[in-house]
Amino acid sequence: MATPLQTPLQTHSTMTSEALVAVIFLPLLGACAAVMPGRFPARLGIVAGLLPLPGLLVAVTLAVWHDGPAWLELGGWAAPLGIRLFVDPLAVLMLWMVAIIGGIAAAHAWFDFPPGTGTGQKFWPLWLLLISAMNALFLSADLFNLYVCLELVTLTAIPLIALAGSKTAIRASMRYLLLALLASLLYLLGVALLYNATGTLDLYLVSDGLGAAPPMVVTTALALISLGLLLKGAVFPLHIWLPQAHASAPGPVSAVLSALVVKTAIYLLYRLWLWSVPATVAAEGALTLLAVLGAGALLYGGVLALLQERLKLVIAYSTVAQLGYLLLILPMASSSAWPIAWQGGTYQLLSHGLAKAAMFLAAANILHGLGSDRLSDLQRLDQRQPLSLFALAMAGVSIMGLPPSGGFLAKWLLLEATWRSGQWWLLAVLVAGSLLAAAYVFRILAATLRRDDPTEARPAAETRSIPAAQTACALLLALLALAAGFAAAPLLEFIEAGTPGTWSSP
Amino acid sequence: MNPTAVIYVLTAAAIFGIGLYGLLVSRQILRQLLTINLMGGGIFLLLITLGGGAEGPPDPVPQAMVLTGIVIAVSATAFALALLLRWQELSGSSEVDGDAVTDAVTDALDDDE
Amino acid sequence: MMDWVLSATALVLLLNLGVGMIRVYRGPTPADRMLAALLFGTTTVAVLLVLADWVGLPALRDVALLFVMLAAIISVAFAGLPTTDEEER
Amino acid sequence: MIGLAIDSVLALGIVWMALQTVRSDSLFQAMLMFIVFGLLMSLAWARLHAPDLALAEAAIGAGITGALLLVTWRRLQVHGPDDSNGPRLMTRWLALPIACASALLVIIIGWTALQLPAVPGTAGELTLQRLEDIGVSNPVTGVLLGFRAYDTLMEMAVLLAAWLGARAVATEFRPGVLPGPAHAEVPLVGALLSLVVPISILVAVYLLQAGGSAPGGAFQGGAVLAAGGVLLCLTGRLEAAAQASALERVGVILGLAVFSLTGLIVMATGGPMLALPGVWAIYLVETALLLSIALTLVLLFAAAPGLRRAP
Repeated sequence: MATPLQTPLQTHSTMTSEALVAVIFLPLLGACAAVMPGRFPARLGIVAGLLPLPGLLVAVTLAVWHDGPAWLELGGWAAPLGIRLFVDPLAVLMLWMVAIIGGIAAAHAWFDFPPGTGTGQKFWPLWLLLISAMNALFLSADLFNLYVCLELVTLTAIPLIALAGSKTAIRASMRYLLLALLASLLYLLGVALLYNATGTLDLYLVSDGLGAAPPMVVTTALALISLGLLLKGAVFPLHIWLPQAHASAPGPVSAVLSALVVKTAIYLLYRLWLWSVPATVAAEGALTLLAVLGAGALLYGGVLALLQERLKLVIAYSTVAQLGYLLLILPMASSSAWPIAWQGGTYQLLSHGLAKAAMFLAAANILHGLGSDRLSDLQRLDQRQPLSLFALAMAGVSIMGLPPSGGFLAKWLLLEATWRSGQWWLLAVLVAGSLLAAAYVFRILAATLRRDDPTEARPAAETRSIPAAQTACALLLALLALAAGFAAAPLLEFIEAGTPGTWSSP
Repeated sequence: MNPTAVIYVLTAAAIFGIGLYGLLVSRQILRQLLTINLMGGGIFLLLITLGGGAEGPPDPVPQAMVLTGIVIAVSATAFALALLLRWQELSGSSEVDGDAVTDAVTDALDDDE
Repeated sequence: MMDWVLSATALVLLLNLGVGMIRVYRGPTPADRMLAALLFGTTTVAVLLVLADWVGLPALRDVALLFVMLAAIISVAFAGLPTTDEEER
Repeated sequence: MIGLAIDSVLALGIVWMALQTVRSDSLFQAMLMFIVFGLLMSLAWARLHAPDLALAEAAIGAGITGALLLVTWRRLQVHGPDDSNGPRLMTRWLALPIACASALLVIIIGWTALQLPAVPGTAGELTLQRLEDIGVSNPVTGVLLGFRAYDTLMEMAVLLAAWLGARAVATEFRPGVLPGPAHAEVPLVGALLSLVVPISILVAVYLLQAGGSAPGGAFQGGAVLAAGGVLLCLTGRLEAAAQASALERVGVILGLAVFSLTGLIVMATGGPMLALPGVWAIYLVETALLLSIALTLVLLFAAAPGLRRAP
């Protein structure tokens, strides 16, 4: 079991802290600029809000790599009094995902939502605000501030879904909104109890007070917070809002929703159970229960993905399934295989994000080009949109977990961890999940390569051409998902350095 | 805990529960929004009462949390109402169709685009 | 003694509010609800003024002031709503 | 003893209103009950020694939210079939188990909360000790613009997101969605407006100014100012416009932009991020916040991208 994080390291050089602040505030100010009328402010906001992020993250990554995790006290007020930002390898990884996936999806969106005009005026401020909100969420170390960030993510993500404008999209947005608000309230109620039990809102200081608080209070508070997060993270059986919402959103929005937005809740579950809750309090049973839900998601999502008739719905149900892996690692937190399990889980977070974003962008191109994303309409795709098909297939390789993709590495590590820790039921679930993934990915590929049935085929006239750059965006993400399988050693080392429970007091 | 605090803690829990019940059983979206606001009110009341509001000025941190929470609640409600208007425009109804559980099953096989 | 008088007054005013609530609840005409709502505004102001002394927070008089202003706005909001049979149920 | 009676009556009133909000058959009645619920909550805040919250609840919770609900209900009536008196329950057979589960949750929450011991050295106690460092004497303002200023900043982003979201889903601009101009103008309205609108500005400025040392602040002030704007919409003095003017856009982002830029400038000059250098900076930021809050709330009420003077 993870030991609580001890007093953290001091803040690094001012340059690092400025980079951390900029990661949150550049997109935020970019959103403000994009609100203003005209093309120039919008373009300025997008470019200045998104383009510098990788550069800033290089600085942050190097600092964390060399000196370990760091705090930044906002306003200069120390922790129980003020709010602080916390950056460690996990947070750095999430920030990179936001920068890369958010950036590439933004490039894809540039064509469908031209900045400064028409729908672009509605789209870009929300998009930039969403990027800023996710960065803020991954860095925040304060339970109440995280509530505000969660609400900001929700209230920017849902209008972006609704921008699709279809009846299905609006209906899905409405349901997502109601359930997300319920989830936030459950979370907030838990936080209210935790504050009164421990006297602090700091994610990493609550652990000190939890040991002394009445067990009933701790159990109720943790249960409420976890329930809220499970609902936000669309973990089986609370996933009911996800498939339609993700499938009906505009392409780049679907990509970011599946790759990043649902992960925010899983990320907070990790933070809560692996960092905040001290080993003396965390019940093995709770972590096992979470893993059982993960197993349920993996199997149920996999089966339903197999039953879908529309490409985007297959991909959306695949998200429900793939999120399951992230919870499966939790019961291994006390075993000797934990570092491997942690590497596997985190790598899954990364590779699924890249692959799923690639799939959604490719699906958006296909939908746009063919006017339909029904599997029965996809035949001869290799002639009509070979590059989109290629992106879809490469991302599918990673989702299935075939070598040499990032997904393969993640699943391999997970298998090794379950093998070593002797959690045989997890092993069985992992294998079943991979088989299901292979089945639904092959089903898509089979549908695209089919060339019989000329009567059913849509006339070629309906095929519209896609800007080459949009195809390139999907390809780039798919290549990254594949490349995550190569040269993974330094990345894995970096992840391992951040394994929860491995830091000792400075 | 003094009796006043006990009264308000129980009130807070009751409002939260009533709101939750209302949210889960209502089919009118507008009413569901009312119930979400009720639940929020319950949490706020709990925060302030536990923060010592019954005896004297309550803990300022929960007060700030509640103030922030009230503004977030009105923001979320306002957006939800705008979305509801749009939903009614498209569907001609201001209700959720069917219930959440059976919907999830039909959605699995449904594509009404 | 003073404290007792204040708290008793607050209680009576609150019970007044309760009676008003019944009228808002039962209706039956919009005018009933409207008048009850106005009564609400006035009584709430009175309760706040009494509470200001009883609880010992002069700032509550500011709240009372705010209520007076909002009551005017709420009346207009109500008046702006057309009387459909909807409300008369 | 009488004190307890007051608390009990207030608590019962609150619970009853909540129950009626959920249970009453007519949706309109449910909304009225919810508004009364907000008024009673405001009294509860007064009773619980939290005048800041009483102000906010009255202005935002009951006032603005109430007006928003009523006007949306009205729009739903105008633009669609009336189903506000249709069946209230989603599925009858689920209602009982859900009621039981909710009741169980109430018991658990109540029981848990009553078990909570007083914890020494909370963040709130620290706040009171260190309040002098901020330079304001109202602890709530100290937390909102000092120790936890970051929350307030993110909350402004949430308010902005709500406006952006409402703008994104509002399909087409529909004139006449605001009630008011359709009715014959009552002679008293003009007089009322010329009285209430200036007063709302005055009260807003007063609340902002008082926020440093007494209950009040940007949020309450902004809501009061917004109430004045809502009144102008209701009486047809302001109309929905299809586009937000440049000035309106500046107004909406003003709070967030001024707040962030002040924080960034302080940081660039060697200070910590989001430490406001002195009371003047707090008032500067608060003024920007107030204007943004008021404008955003009025725009949300109008459910329109922008506003313009009625001809």
